[in-house]
Amino acid sequence: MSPVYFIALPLFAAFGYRGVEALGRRAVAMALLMESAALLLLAASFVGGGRVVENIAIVQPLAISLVIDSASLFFVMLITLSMTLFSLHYLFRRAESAQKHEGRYFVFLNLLMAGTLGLVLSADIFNLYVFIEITGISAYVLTAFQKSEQALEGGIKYLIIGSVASLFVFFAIILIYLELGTFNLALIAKNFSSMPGPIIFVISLLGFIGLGIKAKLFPLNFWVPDIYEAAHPEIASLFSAIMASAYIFLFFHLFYLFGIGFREFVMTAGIVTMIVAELAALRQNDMKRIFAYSSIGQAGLVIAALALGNPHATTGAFFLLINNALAKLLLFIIVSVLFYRFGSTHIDTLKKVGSKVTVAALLMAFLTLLGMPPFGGFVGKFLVLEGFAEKGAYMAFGAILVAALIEAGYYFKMAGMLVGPNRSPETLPLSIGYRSLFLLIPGLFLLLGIAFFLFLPYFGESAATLSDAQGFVATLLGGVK
Amino acid sequence: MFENLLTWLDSPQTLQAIVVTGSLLLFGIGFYGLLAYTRIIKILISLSIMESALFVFFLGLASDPHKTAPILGDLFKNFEKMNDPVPQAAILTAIVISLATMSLGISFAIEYYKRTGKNDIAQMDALGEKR
Amino acid sequence: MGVLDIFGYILAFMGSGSLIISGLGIVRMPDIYTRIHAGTKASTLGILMIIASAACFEPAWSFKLLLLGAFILITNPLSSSALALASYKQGVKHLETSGVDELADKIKIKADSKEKR
Amino acid sequence: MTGFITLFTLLSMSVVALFSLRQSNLTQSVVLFSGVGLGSVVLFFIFNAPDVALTEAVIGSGITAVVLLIGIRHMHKEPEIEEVMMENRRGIRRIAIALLVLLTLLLLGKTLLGALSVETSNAGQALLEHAMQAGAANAVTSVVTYFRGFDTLGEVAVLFLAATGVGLLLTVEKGEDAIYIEPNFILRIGSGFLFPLILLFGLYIIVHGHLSPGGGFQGGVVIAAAFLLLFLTRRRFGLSHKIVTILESGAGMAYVLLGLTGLWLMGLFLGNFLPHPAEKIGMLVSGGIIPIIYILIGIKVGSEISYVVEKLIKRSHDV
Repeated sequence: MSPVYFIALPLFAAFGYRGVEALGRRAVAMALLMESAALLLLAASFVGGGRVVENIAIVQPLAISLVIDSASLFFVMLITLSMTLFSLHYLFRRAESAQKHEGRYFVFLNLLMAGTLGLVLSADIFNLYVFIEITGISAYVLTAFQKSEQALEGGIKYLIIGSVASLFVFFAIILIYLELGTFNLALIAKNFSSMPGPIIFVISLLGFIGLGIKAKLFPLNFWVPDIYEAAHPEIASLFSAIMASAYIFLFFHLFYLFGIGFREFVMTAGIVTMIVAELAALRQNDMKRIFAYSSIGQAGLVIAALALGNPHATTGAFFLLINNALAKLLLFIIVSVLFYRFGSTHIDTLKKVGSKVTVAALLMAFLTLLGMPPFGGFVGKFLVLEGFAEKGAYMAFGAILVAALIEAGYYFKMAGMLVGPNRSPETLPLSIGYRSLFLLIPGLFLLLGIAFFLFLPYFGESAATLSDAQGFVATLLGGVK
Repeated sequence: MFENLLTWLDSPQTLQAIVVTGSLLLFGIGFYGLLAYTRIIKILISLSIMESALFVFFLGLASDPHKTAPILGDLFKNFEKMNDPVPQAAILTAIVISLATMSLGISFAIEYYKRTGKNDIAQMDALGEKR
Repeated sequence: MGVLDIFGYILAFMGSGSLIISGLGIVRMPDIYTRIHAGTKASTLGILMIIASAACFEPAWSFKLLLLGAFILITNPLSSSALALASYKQGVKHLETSGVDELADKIKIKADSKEKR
Repeated sequence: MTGFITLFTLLSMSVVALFSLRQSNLTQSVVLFSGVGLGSVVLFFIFNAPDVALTEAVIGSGITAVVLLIGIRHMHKEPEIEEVMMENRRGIRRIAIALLVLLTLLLLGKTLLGALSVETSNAGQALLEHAMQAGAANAVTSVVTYFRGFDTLGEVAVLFLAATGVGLLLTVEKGEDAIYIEPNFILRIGSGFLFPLILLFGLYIIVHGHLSPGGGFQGGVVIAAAFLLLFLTRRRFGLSHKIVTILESGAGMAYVLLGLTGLWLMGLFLGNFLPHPAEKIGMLVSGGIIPIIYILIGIKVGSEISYVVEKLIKRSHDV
């Protein structure tokens, strides 16, 4: 089975959305569920298969090609798994919370998935630009989907910032083509360093700004909390789980491939992102903004770990990626359920949460994000700290611990509200589906935490393939000179 | 005197300098517009000006005036003396994408105006931290 | 240099001449309505002449050029009349020196007749 | 001669762009902005890129200016005095921004001028040879639809997203909230005659996309311009949403299926499985799936942009 289906299937479904919409809301949710589950199985069929290159239309080296290696496969599975869990939530969501435009909602969800999968799979730099636009435009519209004043303002701001970011990326792509005359990633990687010095600096700077805005790096992520607040909580769950990871992969895929130098700068940017975001999260009293800042903080930690270049830290970063994506997905889904039930995402609504399952799910999510032992978060943080210790970056080591303390601050504040004395629990009728979903996702954390030795070899291999550029270039160019 | 000015202007070195300085100037004007003006339509126009500047920059440097357009006609049978079609295909795609972003931006602005009567970024205050 | 070619050069020369005149007219005329006169009439004539000269140089293309000429003969005056009416409705005043405004009375008459009905 | 024309056009484009930004009346600033677009059309023509010149003329400065003007007509609020004052009062801040931008430009220009290699590295040569045997007469079209067909599929998805987004955003609860259009009798009669001509011109561009400059995108937008003429002159004219949806979804799904048949038959997604002999390159039926792809794109873009223009003008209600 060829990896083209990852993009062809969602596109085909999106183009035919009127047919699916005519069958009603549950059919739309069911179609999304079957589609993402099918892609998850397709991804599973590639596990352990080494690097698969799929040329499109013509043969290398002129062709655009999709590449599945264990690094991109990890992200493909992360994206399709999060999409499957999201469509479960979308299926269980009660009818009265349905918006009017179900069919169009189906289109934007499909193309968000197709865009992020394209970002992870494509090995052609202009093709990446097109996929950045697809992901971008579906994200702008999803942010403004509710058409309220907040949502529209968020949509407009996101469109402008996203357009500026893709403009800088386009400028970098132009300079690359003018210098090397090709869009093929492997050819660019092979003679990237043969370009004159100042041009390399300009390309890396433009690329860093463009992708830095999208990957929410410290100086350029001022826009993120507003967008998360503007969007509906369930959309924010997709943004933090799917889009954040895809752009982090893209940033580091190109970072290692082109052998870009300023590694220390990216690491410090990641650490500073983490500290600033965690501090800002303390001050918030709207759940969406708290989780937005904490997702920026986690992204900062993962970026710092990946930029370190130590195998332990990178494997730990992969653990953290899957763990944080699922945790954020669960948190934002719970916030959207509370939003439907109580109509507000203020922190005090936590006091009204009645159902034990939701409380348990929230507590487990807090614990895994903090990195407590039985959960996957602990394994991830432990490996990352081990990596930093090996590299002797004690400053960063301390910063991670401080960030964990700050994180503990606001998570315990919220946990206090959940189980604290002055609560007035109201009924939160949850369908069986939701109860099973709110147990399934924490179960995955537990699985990651307890059976980590099962995943260690795969994540270790993914971490190795992410940073090995020569292997990528060799397989892609095959016999070509 | 006028004769050698024209030939000097046509030499590849000066042509490249003209294209780079001219398109960067246009890019700068768009960038200035983006930062200085806060009305949504002005910002969309500045974004589009920056994009046209990039297209002119890319095509100006990627095309060779002595070669012809990459279209086979009855007069042109071989491809040696033809320009590179790949940048043209890329810019064609980018122009259509800029149309998509522009029409989406405009409908955002219309809907926002119909709902709040504002069309200026500086007046937007629905988001952000509230005590 | 066949007769057709000479004829073509003359037509091309006259066509570009009238285009220059229309450009000059747009610059010289005081207000919008007189400028539209200059912009439309002279440029339509100029373009038609250039098309005719192209037909002289390449007789094979003459049918397509005929279609092109008909198309321009319709669109150019049409667009300038739409332009003039839109600017009139938006209240762009014309200078005294450039003629009498008959449209105002006609609109008044139409408005009165509407009240009567 | 090209050097002189390029210099002159670029300078005039910059001046027009600056004036377009400094206008406080939005309509004038949009009209000047489409002037900048026309300037880049001249430049693309000089750089021997007729396809890009046609696209920029039709899409870059044509339909984009129309979309902007319709948008401004919806927001007919003339800028209040204090708004214009506020915008002008920020003079000092604006000069600071201008200086900052000028500084970055000088830096960027100096590095680029110094380092950019003069001779244009021509990697498209390999693709041109490929086009010679396998593609169509218009090498740019064979690159857009066949060699880099995946980009175009993505681009069609981007346009589809924008059209669905506009449809979602510009829906009113019931009825419609159209902009006021001056009834113009002469235009009404003229457009009756012109509509079939422009429609024919659009179809011509689509069908001959692989022979002469043009193609699905440019032809589709010309068709949308023809429908725009009808929207402007006939208040009650409306597209039937059923037909638009069938055309749009049908063409999109057919495009993906065409790609998948390439995968199933040849093992290459979007591969050219139809016969495309080299000797028939100049003929109408040549280039295998290239003309078929551009016709599908033409149908899709034509129906989509007409729908977008109708929604922008009318903000009518549809689910």
